[in-house]
Amino acid sequence: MNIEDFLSYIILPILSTSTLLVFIRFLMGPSLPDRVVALDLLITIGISIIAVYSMVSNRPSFLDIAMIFALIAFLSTVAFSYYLEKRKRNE
Amino acid sequence: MTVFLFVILASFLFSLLLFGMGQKVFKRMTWFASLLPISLFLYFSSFAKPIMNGEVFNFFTAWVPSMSINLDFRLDNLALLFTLLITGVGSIVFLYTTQYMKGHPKLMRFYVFLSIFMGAMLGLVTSNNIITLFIFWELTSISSFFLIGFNNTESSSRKSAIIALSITGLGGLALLAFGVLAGQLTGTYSIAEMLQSPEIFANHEYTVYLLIFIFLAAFTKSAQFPFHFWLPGAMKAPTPVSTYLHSATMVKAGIYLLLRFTPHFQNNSYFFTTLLIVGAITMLYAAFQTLFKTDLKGILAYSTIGALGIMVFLIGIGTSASITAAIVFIVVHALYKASLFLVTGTIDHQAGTRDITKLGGLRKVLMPLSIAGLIAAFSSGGFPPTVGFIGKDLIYEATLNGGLNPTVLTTMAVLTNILMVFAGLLVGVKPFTGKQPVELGRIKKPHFLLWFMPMILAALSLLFGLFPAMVESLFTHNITPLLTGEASPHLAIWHGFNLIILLSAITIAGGIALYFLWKPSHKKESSMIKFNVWSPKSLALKFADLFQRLSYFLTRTFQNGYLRRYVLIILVLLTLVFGVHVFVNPRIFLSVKEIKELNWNEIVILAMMLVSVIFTVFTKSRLSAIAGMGVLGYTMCLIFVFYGAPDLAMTQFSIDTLTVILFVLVLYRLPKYLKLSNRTNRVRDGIIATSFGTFLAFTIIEIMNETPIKSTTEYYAENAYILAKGKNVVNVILVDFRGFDTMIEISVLAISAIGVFALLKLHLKKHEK
Amino acid sequence: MEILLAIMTGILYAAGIYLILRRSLVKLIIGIVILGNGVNLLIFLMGGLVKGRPPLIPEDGNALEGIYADPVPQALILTAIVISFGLQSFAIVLIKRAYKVLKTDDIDTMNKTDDIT
Amino acid sequence: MSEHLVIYPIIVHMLTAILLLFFWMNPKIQRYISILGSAVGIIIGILLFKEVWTDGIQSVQLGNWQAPFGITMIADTLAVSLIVLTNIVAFALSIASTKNMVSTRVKFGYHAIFHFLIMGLSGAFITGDLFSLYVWFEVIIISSFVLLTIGGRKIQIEGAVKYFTLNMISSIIFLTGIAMVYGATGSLNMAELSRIIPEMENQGLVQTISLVFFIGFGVKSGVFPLYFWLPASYHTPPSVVSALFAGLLTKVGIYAMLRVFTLIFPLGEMNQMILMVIAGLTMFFGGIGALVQKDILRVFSYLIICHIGFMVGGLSLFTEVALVGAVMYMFHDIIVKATLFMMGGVMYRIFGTTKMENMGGLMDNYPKLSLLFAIPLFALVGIPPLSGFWPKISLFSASYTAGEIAMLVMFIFASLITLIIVAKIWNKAFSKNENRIERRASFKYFKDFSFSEKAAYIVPIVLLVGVTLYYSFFAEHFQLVAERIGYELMNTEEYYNAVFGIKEVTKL
Amino acid sequence: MNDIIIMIIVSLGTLFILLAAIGLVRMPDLYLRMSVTTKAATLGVGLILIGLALYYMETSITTRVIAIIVFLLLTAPISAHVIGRASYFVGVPLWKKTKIDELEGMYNTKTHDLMSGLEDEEEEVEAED
Amino acid sequence: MRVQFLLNILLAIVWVFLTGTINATNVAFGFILSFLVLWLISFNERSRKYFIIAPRIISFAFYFLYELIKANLQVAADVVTPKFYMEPGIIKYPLDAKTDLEITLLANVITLTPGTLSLDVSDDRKVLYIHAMYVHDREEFIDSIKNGFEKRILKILR
Amino acid sequence: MKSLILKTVSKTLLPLLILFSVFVLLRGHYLPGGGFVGGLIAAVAFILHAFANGLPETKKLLRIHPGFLIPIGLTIAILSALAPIILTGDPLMTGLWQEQDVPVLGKIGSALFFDMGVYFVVVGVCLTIIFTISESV
Ligand code: NA
Ligand code: NA
Repeated sequence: MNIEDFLSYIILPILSTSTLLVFIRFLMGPSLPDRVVALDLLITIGISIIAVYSMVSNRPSFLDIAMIFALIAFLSTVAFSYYLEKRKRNE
Repeated sequence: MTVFLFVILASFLFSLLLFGMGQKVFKRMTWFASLLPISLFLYFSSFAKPIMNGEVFNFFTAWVPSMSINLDFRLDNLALLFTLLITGVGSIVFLYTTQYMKGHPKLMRFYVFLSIFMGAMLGLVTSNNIITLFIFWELTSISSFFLIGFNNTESSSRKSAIIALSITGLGGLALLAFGVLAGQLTGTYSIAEMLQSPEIFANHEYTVYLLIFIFLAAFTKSAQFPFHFWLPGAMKAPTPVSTYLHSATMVKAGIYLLLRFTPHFQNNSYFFTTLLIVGAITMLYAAFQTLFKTDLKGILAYSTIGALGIMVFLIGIGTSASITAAIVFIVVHALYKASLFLVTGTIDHQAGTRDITKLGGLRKVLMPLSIAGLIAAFSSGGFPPTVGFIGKDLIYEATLNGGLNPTVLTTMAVLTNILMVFAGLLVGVKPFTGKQPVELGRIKKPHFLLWFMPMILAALSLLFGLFPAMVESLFTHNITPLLTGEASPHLAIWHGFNLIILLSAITIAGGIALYFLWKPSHKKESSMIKFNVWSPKSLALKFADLFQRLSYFLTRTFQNGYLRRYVLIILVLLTLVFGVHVFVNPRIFLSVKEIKELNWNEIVILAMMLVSVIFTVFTKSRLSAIAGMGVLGYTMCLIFVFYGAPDLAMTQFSIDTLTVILFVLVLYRLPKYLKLSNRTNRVRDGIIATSFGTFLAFTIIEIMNETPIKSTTEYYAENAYILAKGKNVVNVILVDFRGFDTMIEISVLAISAIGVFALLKLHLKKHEK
Repeated sequence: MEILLAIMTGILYAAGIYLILRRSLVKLIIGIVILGNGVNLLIFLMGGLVKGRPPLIPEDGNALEGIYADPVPQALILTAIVISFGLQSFAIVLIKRAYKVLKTDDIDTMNKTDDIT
Repeated sequence: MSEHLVIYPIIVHMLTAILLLFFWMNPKIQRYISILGSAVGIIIGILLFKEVWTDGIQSVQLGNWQAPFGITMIADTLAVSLIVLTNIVAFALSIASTKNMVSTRVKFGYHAIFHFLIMGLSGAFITGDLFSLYVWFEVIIISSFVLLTIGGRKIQIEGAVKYFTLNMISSIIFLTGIAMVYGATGSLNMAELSRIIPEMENQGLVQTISLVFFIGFGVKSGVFPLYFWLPASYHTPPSVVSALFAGLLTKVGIYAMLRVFTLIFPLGEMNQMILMVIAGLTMFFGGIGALVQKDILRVFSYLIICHIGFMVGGLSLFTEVALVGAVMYMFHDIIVKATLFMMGGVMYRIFGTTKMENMGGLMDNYPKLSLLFAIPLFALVGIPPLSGFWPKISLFSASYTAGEIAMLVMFIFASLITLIIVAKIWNKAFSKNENRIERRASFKYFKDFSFSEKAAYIVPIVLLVGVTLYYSFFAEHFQLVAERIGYELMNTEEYYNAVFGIKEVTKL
Repeated sequence: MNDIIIMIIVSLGTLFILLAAIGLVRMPDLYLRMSVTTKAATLGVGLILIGLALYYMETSITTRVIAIIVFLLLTAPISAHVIGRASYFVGVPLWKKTKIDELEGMYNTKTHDLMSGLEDEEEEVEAED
Repeated sequence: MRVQFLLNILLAIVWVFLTGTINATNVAFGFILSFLVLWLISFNERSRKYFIIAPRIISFAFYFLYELIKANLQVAADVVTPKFYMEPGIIKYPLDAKTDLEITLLANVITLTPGTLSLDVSDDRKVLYIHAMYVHDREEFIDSIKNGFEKRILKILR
Repeated sequence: MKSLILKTVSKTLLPLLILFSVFVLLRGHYLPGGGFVGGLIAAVAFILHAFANGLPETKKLLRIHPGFLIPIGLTIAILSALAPIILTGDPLMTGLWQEQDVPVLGKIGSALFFDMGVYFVVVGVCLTIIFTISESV
């Protein structure tokens, strides 16, 4: 088994499965922060998926997408937190 | 040519001149306005001689040649008759008005409208181009609208104006439809040239439309039953207007049109039969109505309708005798009716009332006027030796020799004429005879013009009666052959004792008897009101009201303010488009193979996508919905990653993040989540959304089976680096191949930023709103 | 995958439509965003799916060779995404404004514009 | 330089807009720049028109990429005529904006967005690329959306929500159509599409896609039953803005229909039928809507819809003459509708209200103004020889040729109902005596205006009325242009050749 | 040889990610979930990225990998911190078996001030609602 | 000024890393670019010494890595086994770290280590609230951090 | 948000993110990226800063109103689009390229300037929108 096959037939499915698990948490909630955390983790896993996929398809440039993900993903988490606090204050 | 064009346009320019003078200057020289009709009358009179000798004058200037719409005027004898009537009666009315409306604050405006009207009328009767004719025709309707509504402070006159305009406007559009169709079929808009295609007017697939449209045009304008009702309403206008527009000239435009096209329809029996029937109904109906009116102008209005009915009826008989009768009757009617109107006007002006039941014994104060009234009434009744007598003779001659059923036709004519005698006497004689009611008080003597102008018209009635040859040589001699191809019968006041004379005598006797036996009263007038429910007017108004309510209902139903309903309609339409496509054109390309080839990653992505969509739709919290949207965007990113679109993944991801931030910043202000729409709505929307999605998916699958040649894509692949020096082809497309799209795209961004800024920061002060 | 994505597109449209038909302004905008995603996916599909071959010319090459994803739809989607972002951000702000002025985000109460007065 | 003239109408307004943004805080300078930009726009429009008129259809391949690889900008007679008219309206409205727009509005980018909007319109007329057309549409939507909401009063916001939603949906529909076209043909160049699509085997699909486009454009142009956003929003913004919208926005939808349904999806019998029914219903519902409204701006809004029916009707008949009629109507409608809404603005200033019930006495108190206003009003009705009359000849005659008497009847119906409505307006606002209603405090009435303020309100109207009169009395000029447009629309070879640089231009 | 190392590193990374995912599903409260995920996932991603750098063995890739890892190390704790703080603030409950909560009552709900409890006792803490 | 310069160099190095090309022009470009960036966002506050002592940093990195993996395994064991052995709690951790940077670095490192999560810093900067998975003994927990991360961080930064 | 930790990190991230955004901008013609994404990242940097330190701080940092970047960006873009008309008489948007490669950037062409225009507009737009919203309560 060469590395590309290993990556695409073993690693990627595991990562997908992880994604699915995280998504289940996203659906279950129960609170909004739970969902936000799940979303955050989804994106982190996404970075891994992209990295692995970059190797599978031999496209180093995919790494740049991962870079963008890493850079700005946390911003939506910050935004959600901001929302939660602000709303609390407004109540 | 230039001169003639100037003459036609003179009235419009003149009206502008008056408008420019302003009310103040004009007030001091009201006589100035009368220069227009008088000089025009003189101008047209100068054509009398050559035209009597059979000459025809053509004036042609190209206007919109690409549409063959030209300033094409043709002055033949028929046109001349009308131009003389228009300018002649016009002169009298203009002069009369200077005194009748003396000191009126809006006198200038009145003359402006009147001048426009005159110009329009002259253009109408001299146009040889059917479209140009229509243009002037519409202008008469519009100026009539302004003149009827001239007493703009009274709501009744405004209402009458709108009714008149609606009816004549409908006719106008019909005339346009007629003109365009005739032009289309004959290949020319020239009325004279249309004569060269007689078959079009006689028997063609579209002839029925030609008939419908010309009738609609003529009947509305000339107040034929059942369109007549606007005319009595039009009497809200000042009396000179009624005199001029609604008895002597404008209402005859329809008659003119019918006469003008008589030669064209020569071989079309439907044309004549319809005219006969409609004319007959109109004249009998209107004449009968005069019995129940107490307002002098009301009586005159109905007698005018009756007279118009008689003219249509005569044209409908379609013989040379009847046409001749019609032409003579036009002259007769114009003279006596204008005279009677002016008489009425003076009475009104001096006595302050037009109620026939309150008038009497005015001969002492208004002696000259009473003479004018008497002559006009006699002419109206066909008493010899007025020209009315000749007219009546000709009518009976026509009916007796009319093809269809002479007895019936003659009976109808006699009946109508008896009532016309009655009406004439009622207006022209009754106010002057008997005792003067006390309520009238002291009546001042009128200004010279106020009795002299009707007197001129009355005198002319007498003059033409005494010298019928004048009418013959001026008009009938040429016009009858022009319209029928046959010579006109000789006009004379005395043809010896015959059936016609007998009928005349019966008519006069009957009329006089009626005058003495039937006293008009308000009681009788109101007794007729209960029948009014079925009158065309009230039916039309009812229809209008119904239509208004229907409009309101439909507008409120469709434009009900509920955005969701609007959206729903659009989407239902779109669903239909795709649905019909799928059902009419089913091409299904589902293959199991594809499903088998799926790998786990793809299944996960699809599942996540699906579930996040469902989650976003059904979650009960706004923020969760937005988070769901985030997941959806994320799965889109993954798809873009897997299928070779890194730039897309990047952009989608960053935009999604920004969108989430935006939402979050805005949302914390909003109240708790929404009221839910009711179950029925949700089910309905669900069904629509689902079927839309389904049909769309089918269509997409179908499109994916097309195999387009992607020459553009190939070109980009080959040349992105070589010619555009970039290796990221998507970016090269964005900044080079299709770079301008990006330029515009950033403009869109710029605009939206400005918009956001303005929307949130701009707070107008109260006075700025 | 093509067919499943086509169906997915249909689902996205359906979801967007359903949300647009709700009474809340926020849902309406979310619906429009989802519809936008649907359109993007549609455009993407219309270019034909090619796995793992982005239209990037390799460092040592001068042209795209063999199989590659169609760059044109990608460029179109990019433009469309950006444009919808502009519009959406304005729309989101409009919600805010609407709520401030009208004190509600219930669309059904916004029906004064069409009164006959 | 002159071979680039084709894109200058866009560039002028783009540069003007950018320049205006630099003078963000200086309303005075902004006003001058705006007027100047519009004036230059007119000049360039006319120059381009001359060029197209003498040398035939002009095109430029942006980026110097030969068609169909780049974006083609192409000015045929239709496009260039619309450019000229658009710029004329823009010029008039720039003048109007000097006093009509309070300076706080100007400080928030009013003028810049105004010019972006004009740029968007010009771009939509000139582009030869389907996707570009979408992008231009978005420029139009977003700018109009901003103009609609600036200074948002309650009703303005409500209107904007409807306007936004429905226009956004229409964009999505349009984009869906574009995607489908690309999927089926692999091309976006309209000229190229005109050759590919008729060759396609699956014509059922073509039919469906064409209807998708129809619905997309239908919303923008305001046909039944897709027009609801229009009456909901057009009466809400300041009069200059609604004048701009009324004159130009819906026309862009019509333009797109004219272009797409002659070039890419020439109407077949089925679509002709559909368009005809829609046109009839549009005239009917627009007409009755206008009939029942009591607010003058709302009446005008519905009349816009009613008259859209004329243009769609003309298209649906799909003969050269009918297209001439539709185009003639479009020319007339652009000018007159803009004038009407300007007029509505003046009336609002005179009466302090737009409710017709509370108006009156214009004819007695402002006779000269009444004369001025009478012209667009009666032109709207098509009182001959005013501008609205001329298109009817072509439209009527095309109805006969196509054997569609029902269409003719609907034209007559729409004309008649317009006539009645205008007469009603005349009675209520002009001829009825003045309605003594309480004066609004903190409202600047027309009679309190300074001379320059009055001029800013009236001069644009005079200008536009001048154009109307020119159209009315020199209809021949417009007719010739329209005939050439009709020819070009029905014979797409010239368009194709111009795009692909084939130099055998057959002159009309 | 190199391949084997890469496979091991990537597998390890994947395992950590799987762990984080499982932890996210299993853990009883939000704070615990975050505790588990932030690090496991960061570690997992880091390992996979290192594997990637080894796979390509190019300077430009390696530098970028380092950049990403640095970014992640900078941002991951931020996310956890802000969301954890906000969650506590809005009252996301702790697991019932939580031993102590020394943060309780320290937040001022109006001003978002957080006390240390070590201030010179000046003001009274407003009672929570 | 000196700090700015150092920061400038640091950013230039990051640039070189990002682009992956090491040559004179690229370094120069990176330097100019980072200079511009710094000028654009120039910090007004007085900052302490940044990243001076490389060896300490490296040793810290390894310590951190060690802790990271150790804790990860511990948590992993708990996650995959059916029964939970954790005893979570929120601990008030008294800070020795004083500056923004010290506190932040400490907090982040704590967060990055599995099983612990920095929730917030009190406004007077005296206390860091930490959520921990395994609080067998409060004082012991505090000590482990005091002598572990905090000590090392302060060593680097002071 | 009143968080010391966030505040501190945001100050570190700001220059890093801006640097990164320039990087993404410059390489767009060869690899994924470009003015648009670059601009977004730069905007994100400032937005983060604003979240952490409050808007007034961020504005002070920026010195000019971000809205001002919009016309600047548009001007750069339109000038680079107009350049061929003015310089060589080619149609709008025609790519003009320098013959020789420039270090770091590769070939310099009008497309690069165009992308820079895009970058500025995007930064200006995103910041204007976000800042305006945050400011208006
Ligand atoms: Na366990
Ligand atoms: Na930790």
